[in-house]
Amino acid sequence: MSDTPVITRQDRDELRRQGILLTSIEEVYNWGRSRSVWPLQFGLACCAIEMIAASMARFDIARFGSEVFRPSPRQADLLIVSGTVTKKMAPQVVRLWNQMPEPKYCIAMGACAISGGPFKQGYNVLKGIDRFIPVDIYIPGCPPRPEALLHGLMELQKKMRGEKLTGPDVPRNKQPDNPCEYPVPEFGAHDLEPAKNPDIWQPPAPVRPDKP
Amino acid sequence: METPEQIRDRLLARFPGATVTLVVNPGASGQHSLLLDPANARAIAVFLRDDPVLRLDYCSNATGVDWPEKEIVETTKVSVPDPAGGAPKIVEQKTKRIQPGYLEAVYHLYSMALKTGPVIIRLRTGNRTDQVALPSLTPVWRACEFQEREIFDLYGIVFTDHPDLRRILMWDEFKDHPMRKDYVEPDDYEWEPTAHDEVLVRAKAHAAAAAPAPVAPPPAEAPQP
Amino acid sequence: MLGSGIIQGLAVTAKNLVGSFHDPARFTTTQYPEERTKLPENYRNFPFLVADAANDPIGSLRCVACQICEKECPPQCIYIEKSKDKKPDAAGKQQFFPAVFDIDTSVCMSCQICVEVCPFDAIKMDQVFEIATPERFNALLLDRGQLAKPNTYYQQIHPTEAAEVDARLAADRKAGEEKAKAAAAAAAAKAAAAKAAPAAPASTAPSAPKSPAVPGTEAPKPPTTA
Amino acid sequence: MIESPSSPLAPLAGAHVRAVHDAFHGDLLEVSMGPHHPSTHGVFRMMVTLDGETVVKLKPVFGYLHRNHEKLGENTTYLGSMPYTDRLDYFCSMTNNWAYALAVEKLAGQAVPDRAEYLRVILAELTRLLNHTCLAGFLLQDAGASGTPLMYAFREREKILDLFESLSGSRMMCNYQRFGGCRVDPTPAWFDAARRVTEEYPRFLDEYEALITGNEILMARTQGVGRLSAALAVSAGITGPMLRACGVDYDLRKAEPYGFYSRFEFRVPLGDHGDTYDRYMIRILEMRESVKILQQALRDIPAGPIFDSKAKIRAFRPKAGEAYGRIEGPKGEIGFYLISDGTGNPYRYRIRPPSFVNLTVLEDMCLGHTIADAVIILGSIDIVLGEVDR
Repeated sequence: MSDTPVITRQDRDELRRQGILLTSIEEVYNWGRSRSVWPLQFGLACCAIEMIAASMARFDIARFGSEVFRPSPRQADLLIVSGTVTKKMAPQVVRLWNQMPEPKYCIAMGACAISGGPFKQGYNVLKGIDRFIPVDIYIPGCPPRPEALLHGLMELQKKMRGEKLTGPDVPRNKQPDNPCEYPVPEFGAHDLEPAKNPDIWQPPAPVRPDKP
Repeated sequence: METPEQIRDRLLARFPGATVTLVVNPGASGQHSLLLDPANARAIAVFLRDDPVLRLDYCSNATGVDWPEKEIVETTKVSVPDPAGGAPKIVEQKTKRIQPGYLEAVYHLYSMALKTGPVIIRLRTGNRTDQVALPSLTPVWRACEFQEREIFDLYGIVFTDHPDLRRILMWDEFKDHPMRKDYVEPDDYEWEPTAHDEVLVRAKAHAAAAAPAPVAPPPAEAPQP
Repeated sequence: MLGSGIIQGLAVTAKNLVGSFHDPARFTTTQYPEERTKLPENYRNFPFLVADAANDPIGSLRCVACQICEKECPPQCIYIEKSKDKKPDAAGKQQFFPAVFDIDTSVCMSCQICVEVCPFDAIKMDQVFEIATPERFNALLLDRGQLAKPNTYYQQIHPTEAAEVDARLAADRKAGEEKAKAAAAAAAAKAAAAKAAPAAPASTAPSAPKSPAVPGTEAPKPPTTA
Repeated sequence: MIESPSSPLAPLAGAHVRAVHDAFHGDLLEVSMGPHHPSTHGVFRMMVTLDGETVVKLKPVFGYLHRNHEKLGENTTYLGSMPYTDRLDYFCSMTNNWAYALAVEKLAGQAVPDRAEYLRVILAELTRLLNHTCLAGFLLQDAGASGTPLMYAFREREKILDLFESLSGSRMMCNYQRFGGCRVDPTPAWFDAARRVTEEYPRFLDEYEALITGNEILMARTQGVGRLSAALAVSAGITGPMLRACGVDYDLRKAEPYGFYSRFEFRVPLGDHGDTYDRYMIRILEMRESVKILQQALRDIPAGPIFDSKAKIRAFRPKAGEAYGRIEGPKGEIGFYLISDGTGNPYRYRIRPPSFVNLTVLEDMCLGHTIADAVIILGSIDIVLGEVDR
């Protein structure tokens, strides 16, 4: 299959305007997936309350097809890391992530899940869940409003709709070297061992223009 | 309700061998406390709980405090040597002494029956390394059960006769006592976008620790910019 | 009767279900992307920097890089670098400005302490919350350019507060100008006195009335020392 | 396949089940519930030893949300800890703020203006409404009433959160109290909105009670489940609605009236069985009392400053000393123990977390009950992990 499709998205949109519905398996597949993202019922801290609020009547995440919070990771597509991940909790989060079937996605909700947030100086706080599992969407805020979570979910849906079924830029879950299982850290004498997964956590060096 | 002084006097009368010291709180709250000696602490606690006047049946808060060893340079300004007949002179005398460190357990006691309180009692360990045992007050007040476990976890005070003394907040394999003042945090620093001075220092230290060979020369220079 | 409690409960549910079709009080859902709840004026999410001129936000920041917010920020998510040179602020006063002003939104906890401690009303809380992003390392650090927003925007999102701030700033500016004027007058009087002194020590009194004419030329000078 | 071994007339099915049970009896099963478990209210973990379905041993495991709050508090300024207290018990940021402000005010000997005291009472009682409402929803969720009661609870929660948001700027993390007063003066429109919410709240409570209180399933699940004796409750330092459900009359608002609580007329509801149903009912009754306090406070609030003019926001350095301040939070007694050494940071910053201490008796309450009851007993304690683990 060539990289440049014969019929582009613009063509398709134009045809749709003319009343001809043309679609591809890819589009139908992604449409179906993106509109029934089942999150894992998994709350960690303060943001979890806003996540629950998002699933309640006022914000109603059901309008996005994501109201089915699954208690079991085996039935979930989306891990919303909602709150501070402590070092004591990190192995469990990675284990849950490993148990989720591909294709799976991860939203880091709130400052703590992204980087440790306000608690980042704490000795038991993991400075960002992306040290151990790949994160698709980051929602900053402390905590983000439920609307912000919905916005993050829409961003995720957008990302899912843009995914290719074939070709070199297929999503993570279709890449041949995708590790379905990520290494679970273990409790050490002073810290987690390892403290990060270097395969997915490659931060840039902190730089300051004048003082390198 | 009795003042801490009255309680102290009564305790001293009741427990002749015990040492009970009043620790004066200079702050605005005026919550003075009683320092008990560990040997008699359990008996005194039972007395405080059952005494009909005090009836301190409720231990609200139990916590640890770390007082590390510190060098105190005392400038005793008030030393007033009186030259014979002359006006008193104020001379500054500097005395250096090392105050030994200790760990402290503080209990805030109230009476639910009489709705009075607080009576604050403190226990101190011998030092911060090997004499860290204190009698557990969990048999007296069940409320101390988890709080003493927490003190054990975070401060390293070993409570003898505690029914279930394990780490509570950190994992069992953990070795340190993180709430102590001299606790060194693990180096899990990789990246932080705000380039504060301490951030850069830590980044440098982390890079040095992560890759000792190539970054070995730079740590020689002072990291503080 | 056994079961009456359950039936009663079901009646409540039924009432709410039916009610949600005609009673707006019972229909609570906000259809978010299309319909938005009006954010209250006080709502805060992340800080932004107030700029006086809408056409040149970075150049007209109120911030004078005093770094108080950086020190007070509980999670240490602000990073400021003071400029080496000074430039005039809105009042024409020579001030430092932030050469670098970064806020790490991946750490910020929206506590508003930076706003409270800022003596210059230069940092305020923004209300934009739709900032979810797939980017980790580049998108979450807001720099000076992203943070600078004009005062008109501030007036738009926090109208009451902005009006107070504007009034206060105007009053301050006026007081400052008057003070500067007075200081200039005093300085001029002194200068005139000094000038007059060597010439004719006795004629200091006549030279004093001359001074009010001078400030116009000398006014910009005193504030540089302030 | 289970077949009755002899004639169908004999009542043997039961005997057969009995035999199967006896064969397994004595084999204890250890189950780890949590830290990821839908009914543990966050990342709480219980190591439960079961005999059949009966709990014979239960050990709570903490620390999965240990965010080192106390260490951070010792490394930051007095003011800097205030937003962190919001994140302790993230349902009740206003009362956490108040407890901390109270402790610091005790430490520094600061006065609070009258209007601020009234505001604190108003906000604390709104928080109590909010917390108890959510608890009632979550408790029912734990009992198996999936969704519906929680939806009702969160519908009301949003109304109170709107009040908090329009006042303090944030739905959950209010960061509103300051040492010596409050941060923002509410507008008359805010008071109108607060009055409206207060007026409507009894209607919601009636609706909620009609929905669930008389429900036979709820009664069967909760009455007589998780009994706690008054003596044990006092010894174990249980506070808040849990203590009062055992019949112990100890409410700090009455016992040690902080703020302006002595000015308001309200009653302290007490239970007499100390079981899960009592704990649920105490909260419903407390909400009705809170509405009464709110009505009085909103009626009587005086005009005036909300912040003590002598108080300092920046460079706040109380002189050396220590103070323990506590208030009656919605979950129980929340206290702050501060030691100052005269610098800008507290030397020791300790939080007395109510739900952490309340968990002391979890095992005592669960023993002999089934594992499903353990879930609902845990729900009735009303824990929030941010506060349990800090």
